Amino acid sequence: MTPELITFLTLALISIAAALGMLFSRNAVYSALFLIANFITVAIFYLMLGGTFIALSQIAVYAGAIMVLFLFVIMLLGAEKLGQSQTLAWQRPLAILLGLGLLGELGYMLATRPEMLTGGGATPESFGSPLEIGRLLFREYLLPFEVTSILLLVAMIGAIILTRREKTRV
Amino acid sequence: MILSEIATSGPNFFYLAPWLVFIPLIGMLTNLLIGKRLGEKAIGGIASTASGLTFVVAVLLALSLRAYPEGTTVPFADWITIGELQLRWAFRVDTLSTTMMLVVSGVGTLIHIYAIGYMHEDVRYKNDPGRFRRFFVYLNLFIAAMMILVSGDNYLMLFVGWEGVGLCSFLLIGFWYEMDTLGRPSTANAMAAKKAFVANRVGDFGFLLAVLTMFWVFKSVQFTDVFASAQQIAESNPGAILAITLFMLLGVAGKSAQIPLYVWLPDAMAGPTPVSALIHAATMVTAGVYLVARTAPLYVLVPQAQATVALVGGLTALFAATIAVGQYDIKKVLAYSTISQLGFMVAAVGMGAFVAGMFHLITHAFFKALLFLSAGSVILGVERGHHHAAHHDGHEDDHAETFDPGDMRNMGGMRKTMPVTFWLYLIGALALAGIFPLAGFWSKDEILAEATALNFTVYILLAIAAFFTAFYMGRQIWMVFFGKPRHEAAAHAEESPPVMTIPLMVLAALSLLGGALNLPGVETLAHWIERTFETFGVKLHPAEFNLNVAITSTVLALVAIFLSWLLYGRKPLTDGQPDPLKRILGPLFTGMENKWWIDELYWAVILNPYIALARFFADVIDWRFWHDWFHDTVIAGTYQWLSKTALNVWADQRGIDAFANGLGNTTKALAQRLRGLQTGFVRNYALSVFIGVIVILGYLILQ
Amino acid sequence: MDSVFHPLTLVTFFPLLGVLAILFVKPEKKNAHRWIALVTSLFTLGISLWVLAQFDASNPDLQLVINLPWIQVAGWNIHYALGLDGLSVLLVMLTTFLTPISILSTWTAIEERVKDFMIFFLMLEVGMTGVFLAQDLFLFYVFWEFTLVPMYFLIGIWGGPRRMYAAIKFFLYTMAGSLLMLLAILWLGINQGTFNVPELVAKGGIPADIQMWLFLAFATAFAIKVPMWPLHSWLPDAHVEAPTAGSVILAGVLLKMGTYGFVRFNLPLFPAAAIKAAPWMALLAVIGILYGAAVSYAQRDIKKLVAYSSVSHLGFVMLGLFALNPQGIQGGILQMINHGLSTGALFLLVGMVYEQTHTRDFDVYGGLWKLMPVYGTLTLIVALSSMGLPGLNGFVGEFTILLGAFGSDAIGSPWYAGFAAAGVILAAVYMLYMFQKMFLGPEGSIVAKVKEHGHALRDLNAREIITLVPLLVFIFWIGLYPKPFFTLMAPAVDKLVALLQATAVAMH
Amino acid sequence: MLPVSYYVGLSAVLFTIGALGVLIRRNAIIIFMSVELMLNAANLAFVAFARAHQALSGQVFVFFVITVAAAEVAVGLALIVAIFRTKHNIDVDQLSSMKG
Repeated sequence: MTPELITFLTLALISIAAALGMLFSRNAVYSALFLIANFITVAIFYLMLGGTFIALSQIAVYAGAIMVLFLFVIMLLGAEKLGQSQTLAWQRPLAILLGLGLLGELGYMLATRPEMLTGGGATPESFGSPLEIGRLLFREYLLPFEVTSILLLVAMIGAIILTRREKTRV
Repeated sequence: MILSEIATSGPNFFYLAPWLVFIPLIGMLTNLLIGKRLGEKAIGGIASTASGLTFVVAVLLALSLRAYPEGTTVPFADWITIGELQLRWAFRVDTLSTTMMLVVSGVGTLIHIYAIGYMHEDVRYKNDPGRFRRFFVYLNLFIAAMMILVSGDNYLMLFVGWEGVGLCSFLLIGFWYEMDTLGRPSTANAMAAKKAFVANRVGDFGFLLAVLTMFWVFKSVQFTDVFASAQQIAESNPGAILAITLFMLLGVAGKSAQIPLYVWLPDAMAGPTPVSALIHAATMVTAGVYLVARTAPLYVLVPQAQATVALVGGLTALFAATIAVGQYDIKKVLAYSTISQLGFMVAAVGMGAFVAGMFHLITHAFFKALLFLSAGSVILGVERGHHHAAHHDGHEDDHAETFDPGDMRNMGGMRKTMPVTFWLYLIGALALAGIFPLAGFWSKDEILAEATALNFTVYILLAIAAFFTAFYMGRQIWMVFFGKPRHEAAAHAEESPPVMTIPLMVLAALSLLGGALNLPGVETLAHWIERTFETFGVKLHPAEFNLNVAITSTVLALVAIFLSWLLYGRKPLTDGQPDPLKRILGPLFTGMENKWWIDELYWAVILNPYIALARFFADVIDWRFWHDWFHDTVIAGTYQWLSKTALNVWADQRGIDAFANGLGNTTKALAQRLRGLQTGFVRNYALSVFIGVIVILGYLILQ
Repeated sequence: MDSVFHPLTLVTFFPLLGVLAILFVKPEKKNAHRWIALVTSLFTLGISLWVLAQFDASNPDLQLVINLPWIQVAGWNIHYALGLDGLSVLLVMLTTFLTPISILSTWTAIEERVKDFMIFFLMLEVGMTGVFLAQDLFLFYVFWEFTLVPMYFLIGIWGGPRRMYAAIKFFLYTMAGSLLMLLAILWLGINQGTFNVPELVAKGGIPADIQMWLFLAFATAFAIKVPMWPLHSWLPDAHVEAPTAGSVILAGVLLKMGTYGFVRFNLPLFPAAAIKAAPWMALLAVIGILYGAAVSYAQRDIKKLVAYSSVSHLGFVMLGLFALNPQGIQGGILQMINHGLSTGALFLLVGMVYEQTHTRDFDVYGGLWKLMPVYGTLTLIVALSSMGLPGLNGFVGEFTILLGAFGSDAIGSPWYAGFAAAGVILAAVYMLYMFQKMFLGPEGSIVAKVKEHGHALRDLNAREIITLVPLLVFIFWIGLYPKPFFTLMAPAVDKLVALLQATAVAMH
Repeated sequence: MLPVSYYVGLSAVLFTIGALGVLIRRNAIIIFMSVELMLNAANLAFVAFARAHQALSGQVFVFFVITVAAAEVAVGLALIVAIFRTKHNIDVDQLSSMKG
């Protein structure tokens, strides 16, 4: 057992536990907190895989901004818990069955096609550094990058318009 | 082609020719634009000055012609230039045109001055003093148009003036457009104006055809070009010249009020009296005479045309004279007399006695203007008397209701109330009647003398007409000035102010002495005008004084006057008494009184049918048949039938619809079953997506 | 970029800039819309003057040509081709000149949906200018049909009580005629391999019998637009129902598109057919002149009278064009301008009094001259111009047309011109009738009726006089000194006549 | 480094959990969070493969996914807020007005 493997297994365990915690929490606030934990573990995985910049983005954007937004909305709506409802009770077992099916399929694929999963050797020091990513973003992916800025602008305007209260009504 | 370039020595004012038109136009624009702020005196002054200056220019041109008698053309600007059509604004100055300029601007100026006094009162009687300015604007415009007419160097420019004066005539006849001649609200004056314009337009139509023919025959409508090749064309294409001259006769008939288009002139008396004098007696109506004289080089080539023109003139002279006998309105008598005298002139220029015609044109301008203006003075005098009487008697309610100040039956004995006017009128009447030695005697006699030599039929017609002339003038004098007043208005009539009578005196002097212009043996005018005709190669018939003719016509005139004395002078008319002539002539007199029903005839034969035809075209053919029936019923209806019945019911509903409906119904049934899938629960949808993912993954694995 | 700033492109499409500006202004700001439209149209007028300055009058060929490939699919050889020559230069000027005047006339007359009105009006100007400039048959057809749309709405939205009927009739009538023309255009494009007009003219060589069919197809479209008797039935409806500015443009420019079509396409493209058809076209023209004049006289509605007078006047234009000699064609083209000025002014004048009285029935009018002296005088001048008084513009056109027709070899007989000249008498009859009914005589009942509503009839105000004065200037200018106008078109007309004469010689 | 399959396996597990969340939970916000989890799982696979193939493009893609996710969250949450305003509920089972 290498230290790397130990770290991986520990973090994987935490990560899965957090995901399951999110799935089963009754209170939406807890779900959100579990999800943050999951995101942080995933960020550490990124670091292990050489994605320094991505890891930082993950922490800042996902764990920071996005989840804070979730929490805000949950608090704002006061909708931590929902009442009882039996509308689609039959879907739960079916869903679990299907989930297991999916896992089975994926596991089968992992097991049967090792050729696509060969690990790479050592990587240069600069791999995944902000410098490299930046070079790629501003050269090869300049247009998509700019498009994302417009996308964000549009999303912002959309969000404002959707949540704006009609003055005349209230 | 310019006939002769402007010479280099001697007094030469030819370059002033364009100012003949510009001066009156400047006067007109001044009054039009700033006249609102000026008083009546200033307005009248400006207009009269403009007219007077025009006269001065005309005199200067005449002086220049003494040095250069062959005349000249003064080009001003290009007008219409297309291919062979080369028209320009250019002024023809020669003895013939200058004679007309002198008459028009000379008489015109006197009438301008007279009008200052006349219109001052007229606009007040008719309660619209603001209209004073309008009158002088029109009058100056008229002078300008008339100058274009007489000074143009081509037929089309002449036509511009020709229609221009027609327009002024229209405007001035309709000057009091909201009333009739008695001042009652009516469209009568407006109708008279329209009648004049339309009758003139008929003549213009003839003129236009003449010009069109001329262009394609001569390839030019310029006087000098046309006359230069006239001889040559007459040999190769005599029919064309006959056509041109006859078409032109129609124009002459319109403008100079000859049969068959004379009917507008009597109605034109609806205009204020100075207008009747200036336009409808002295100047505009003589344009036709000028036109024939101008076109002499063509007329002399076609004797048939000459004979026709002379005959039309002679018949008109006689016909109008008979009608004049039966009229009661002082101006109507003069109007028919004008038509008759125009007939004399047209007959004269028609048969080739161009100098005699022009001579009579000039003298007629003097004495007819005098007569009309004096008649205006009489009418205003009666009007004043009427006001006076109405105020005295205090019955103002019947004032201006049906009282006609121009009706001779309301007059009588005015020799005493209006002495100056009486004497002036008498001079005019004697001149018109052709009594020795007044102007009318010389000119009329010259025509008659020429007629005996050139066309005896016409001589007979004219001689009878001359007899009638003396008779109706005698009748008028006796009725108006002698006897006792038949209406209190005539009894209280007042003399006119000097601003009116002084121009009259000048005209009277001219009527007395005008004969001196062309005395037999001296023949100043003949030698003057001859030069122009010689330039164009027209040999004038040498005028001879014919003593027999002179004595015959004088005797006829005296007999006529004596007859009129017998009927009207010896035993003056009393109020309400029918005309004594009626007893003698019976139905003939009724015919004269009713103008031989020519107006009614025209209405029945031309106007009413045209109106009916126009209505028929408009209402039945164009609207009900073509617009409503053909378009809306046939085209639109067929389309609607096609779309609604044929296509909609048969093809569409029973064919295509049935198929389409079946298709729709099947789809609907199918949809009814499929809609169950759409539960509306988002998680259901997610589930189906998830199933899809698993199935696809499974497929990929098993592949 | 050169194509965008090409003078002809600019003069054609500049009004769209105004449309764009109007789109950005709220509908309530009526005055802003009016000003934008007016300023735009004045700018367009300025551009057209600039174009005029670049135009070389002595050159008989097309000038300022722009020719760019447009639709080049499957052997279709369609170009965006604009050009200017002596036949069209005056009509372009007339269009850009009448548009601002019409817009000015709507200042108080149009109060509803001003924004839409101005948009349609400026679009109409684009279409009209395009029609006169297009040198590609297909492009021409596009512009030709494009003018229908704004006019349809102008009549249909702002018109009188029967506006929908009139608008639909106008649309369908002209559309139906245009379809035949479209077929002929397609035939030409396919068989001659080009839609370019000068190229088609240069190529020639269409067999005589086919020429006649193509001539008729084009002539149908144009004759409806002119309108020639007996295809005039849409005109009174459209004129009576259209708002004043619409009538002005309709009479002033749209009708000229028909007569222009004859000069631009029928004569040079199918010269042999034109020579053969000339007597028949002249016959229809003369019937139109007399019939239009007679029917005018019998109208009780002022606008209808003016509308029918257009039938008569356009008859003169057609007569002149089919004289096929320089005098006739030049007179015809000048008469198009004259009719645009005189009849345009008449419609403006009728609209001005209608705004106050809300009736066009003759019988209630009378004696207006006393109350409205300026209005009366201006109407008189315009009416005189319309009836062809020498010294005013109408006469110059009518005289040259009659002169051309009288001696025309193609028409072959002076009788046509003789009868047409009688139309001059009839014109005086109906015009004076109108003038007398409205202005002379005692006061009509409308005067009292307007007074009952609390405001007396007023004379023209400064804006209305400004609207009319430019027209009057040209009425006098053309009447007294038409030389500059003839000079502009003479070389192009001479070239056309030379072509026709060559054809005539070849035919004999 | 560890074999990529480890990471991919973890990614698969996380993805399945996320998918189950979408299918099982009724709370719209939690569904939304589950979607984020699925995105995250996918990102993890991306980064792992990027490392395995020495291709930095994978990381760039993750960057874009994060950006899009941010936009999506902003709009999605706004939608939830808007729905809550009108329905006063964020139970997706109560929202079935689109039923056919």
